[in-house]
Amino acid sequence: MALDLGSASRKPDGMPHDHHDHDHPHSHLPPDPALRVKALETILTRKGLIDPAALDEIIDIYQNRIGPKNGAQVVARAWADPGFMHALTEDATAVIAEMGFYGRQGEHITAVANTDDTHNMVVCTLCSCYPWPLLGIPPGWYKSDAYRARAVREPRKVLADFGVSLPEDTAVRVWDSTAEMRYLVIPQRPAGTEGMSEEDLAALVTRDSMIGTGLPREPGQ
Amino acid sequence: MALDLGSASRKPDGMPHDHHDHDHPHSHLPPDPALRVKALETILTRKGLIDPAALDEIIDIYQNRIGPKNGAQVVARAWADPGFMHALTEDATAVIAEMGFYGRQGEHITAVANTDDTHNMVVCTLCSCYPWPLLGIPPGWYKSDAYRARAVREPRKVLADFGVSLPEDTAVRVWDSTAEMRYLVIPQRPAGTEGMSEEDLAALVTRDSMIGTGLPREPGQ
Amino acid sequence: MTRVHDMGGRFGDGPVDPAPDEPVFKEDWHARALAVTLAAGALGQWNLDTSRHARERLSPKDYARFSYYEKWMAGLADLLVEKGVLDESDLTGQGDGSRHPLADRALKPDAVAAALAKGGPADRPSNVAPLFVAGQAVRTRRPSANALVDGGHTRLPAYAAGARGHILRLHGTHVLPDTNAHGLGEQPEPLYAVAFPASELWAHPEHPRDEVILDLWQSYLEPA
Amino acid sequence: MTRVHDMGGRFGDGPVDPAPDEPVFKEDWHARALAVTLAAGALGQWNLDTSRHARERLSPKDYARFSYYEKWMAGLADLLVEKGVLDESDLTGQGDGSRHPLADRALKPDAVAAALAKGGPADRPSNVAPLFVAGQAVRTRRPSANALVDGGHTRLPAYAAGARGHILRLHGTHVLPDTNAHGLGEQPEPLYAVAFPASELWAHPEHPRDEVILDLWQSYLEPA
Repeated sequence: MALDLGSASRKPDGMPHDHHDHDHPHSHLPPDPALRVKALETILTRKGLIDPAALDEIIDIYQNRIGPKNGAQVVARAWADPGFMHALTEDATAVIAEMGFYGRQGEHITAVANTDDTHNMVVCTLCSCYPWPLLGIPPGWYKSDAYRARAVREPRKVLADFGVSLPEDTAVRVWDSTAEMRYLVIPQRPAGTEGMSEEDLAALVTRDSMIGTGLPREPGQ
Repeated sequence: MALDLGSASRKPDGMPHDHHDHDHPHSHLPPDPALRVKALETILTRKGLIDPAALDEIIDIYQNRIGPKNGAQVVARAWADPGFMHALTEDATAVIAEMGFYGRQGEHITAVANTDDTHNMVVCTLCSCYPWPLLGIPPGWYKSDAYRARAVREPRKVLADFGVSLPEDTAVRVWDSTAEMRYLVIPQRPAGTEGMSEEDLAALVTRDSMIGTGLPREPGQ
Repeated sequence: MTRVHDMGGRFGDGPVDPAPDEPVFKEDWHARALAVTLAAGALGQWNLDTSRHARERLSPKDYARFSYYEKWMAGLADLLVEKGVLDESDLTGQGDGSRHPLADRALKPDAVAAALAKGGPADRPSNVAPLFVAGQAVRTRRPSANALVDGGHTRLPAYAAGARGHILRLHGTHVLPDTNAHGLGEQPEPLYAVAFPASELWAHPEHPRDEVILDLWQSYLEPA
Repeated sequence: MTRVHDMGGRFGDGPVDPAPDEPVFKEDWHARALAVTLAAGALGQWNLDTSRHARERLSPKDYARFSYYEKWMAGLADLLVEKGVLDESDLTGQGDGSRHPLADRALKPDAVAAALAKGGPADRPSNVAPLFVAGQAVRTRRPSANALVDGGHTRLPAYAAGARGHILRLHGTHVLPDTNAHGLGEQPEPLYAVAFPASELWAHPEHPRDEVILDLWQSYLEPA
């Protein structure tokens, strides 16, 4: 049986009361989402707790500097170099860090390679965990209730929403990101890409193909 | 293992598609609840499918004729007559029907009597099933998310919301009405009611005491 | 859980408001909503299990934001269209208002009291023999789900899926909601009251002797 | 389920919209919401598990109606008050605007890139020895719940509670969210990838060889 600290009578740090909507502190903020953010930013800025220029910097990083191009470089190298592919599936965190991709929401990475036998797909049913240093900020659909609810139960029907259909004898492995391990799907290398450079290969690697809801582009597509 | 009719590929009668909010037919009705009801009533009336006078009659019955006074008569008789109490706990449906209480949402009744040892409490976590012929239309709180969610897990905390506290050595039995059986709680007869008439006893029986979220009134209270 | 209506045991809902002086119908439209639903049900185009499922399969966002009778109204509108009684143009006010073929079945005022008093009992003769006796240990199936229809109606709450309890009593043989909600027949089978220790259902039960009793169909259960 | 965020396997949510041309931040306020949250987190008054729990314990109605970044904003406002960084008068605009004692810790623009690149690894040395080896059959605890704090944070989804799977690999020893979210320490313990056949989780699996893999802490598991 599980340890019980007598939680019914104590209130550990950070333990919530369960309140009605209107009892939560957030209900004091303006209801309009944009005004709500603005209000919070203003309050925190006035007190010196946040610096608007730091916010600009955070946004610039995730808007312009960190995104699926990072992950695509990893996949392209794995396609081009069997030794790298092997090292990647053994200890992705280390080899990806060597490529310079590491940081918040990407401290622990596992790479899972698709085969004819098995297709991999990544979700976070409990929130929206995602490998930020490799893929950037998760797209809206990844954070949607529909994806979180359905991906684990009916991955093929979800793939159909993306226009993807798998061969009948391909099994699906859905990775639910319940801890701090982040998953990168290595899609299968498209046919007709023999001899292509890593850079050209990387251009075929779509964001969705690294989540498992898409397939890479065909060359010339 | 359970029988499988191959549901993935067939669509039995009445099986839903799961749609976005806006794809449900109801989204064509006015958003305001009162206007929504009015619209539906008007459409159905114009086509002769419902008769507004029949609606008035339904409302009159549940507003004025069927309510907790019915259940209170049953409880009072059980308090006054040990033979009736015995018969009631053996086959409530039959003896309650003999008193004239039967009908929609009360076709199958089980009476559960509180003792010093055990307090009974009724909920329907999946919708809001309730013994209509005995207690009328369920109160708002019975239909609330908070009651449905919490009554099974923390009945004492819910009782505290009603100002009720139980002796420490009294166990709680929560009856979740998951089928067509409806439950009537027979509260303990209050002290100091010896020799009172059934009618006077019935006046002590509150609606909530027959759901298990309240206790009967004390005489003179 | 199968759907968002299956909320037993959920955290976060805040206090219950006993509102002791609340009238039977807090708003006039509550009364009309109840009456319209009952009168439309009397047309005989669906059963109680179907109408419960119609409310359950509102989108999670709608289910969460709608009040009780709003769920009833939305479920009713969806059912009326799904069963072909109305079409969507009727709901937008563009339908024709001529007499409906089902109008002969409309509930008349003088038939209301008798219809409500008659009710709709759910016990039926069945050739399914009871497998369990009072006192016997059973385990519920896991996950809680309709075994026949993916996402279909079922009455095993998720909080009790895979839980061990014991048979308290046999209620007789009752219509199976899992089939009846979907036009797959009444398929009556034994229905039991099953008692579960609170400690089997919750990580932090309030009292060592607390129990939760559920009414469960035989096909939801296996010997434990 | 413990809370409404635990939606894996739920029915009724409709199609996924792949929206292929959506920008990184669909609205300007999405970008600001993300940045405010990260910058406020840098004050060091809570950890990631605490902030996840702050979003999870929004009321079910709020959780259902709020968009993603609205949940972030609401969770952040609640945390700021709960941790005493702000008080409610600040949120209503009646607070004083003088420099805050924590202002020295404010994230500076030139420290942003390094802070994001540094991240916050969750692996820690632990004196809890691994009990399971790859290939071993395990069963998850049921119900899914925080064993220490009633209604507390946990990372075992309800859909996998009480399910039988097998150990795929050991990830090392990681901070336990169930304690870390509540100021009860990091209590690192072995974390495993555990594979479950889809048929163990769903009544109607799509394919006989489908699997769902979850990362689960040792205390969530027992030998099966």
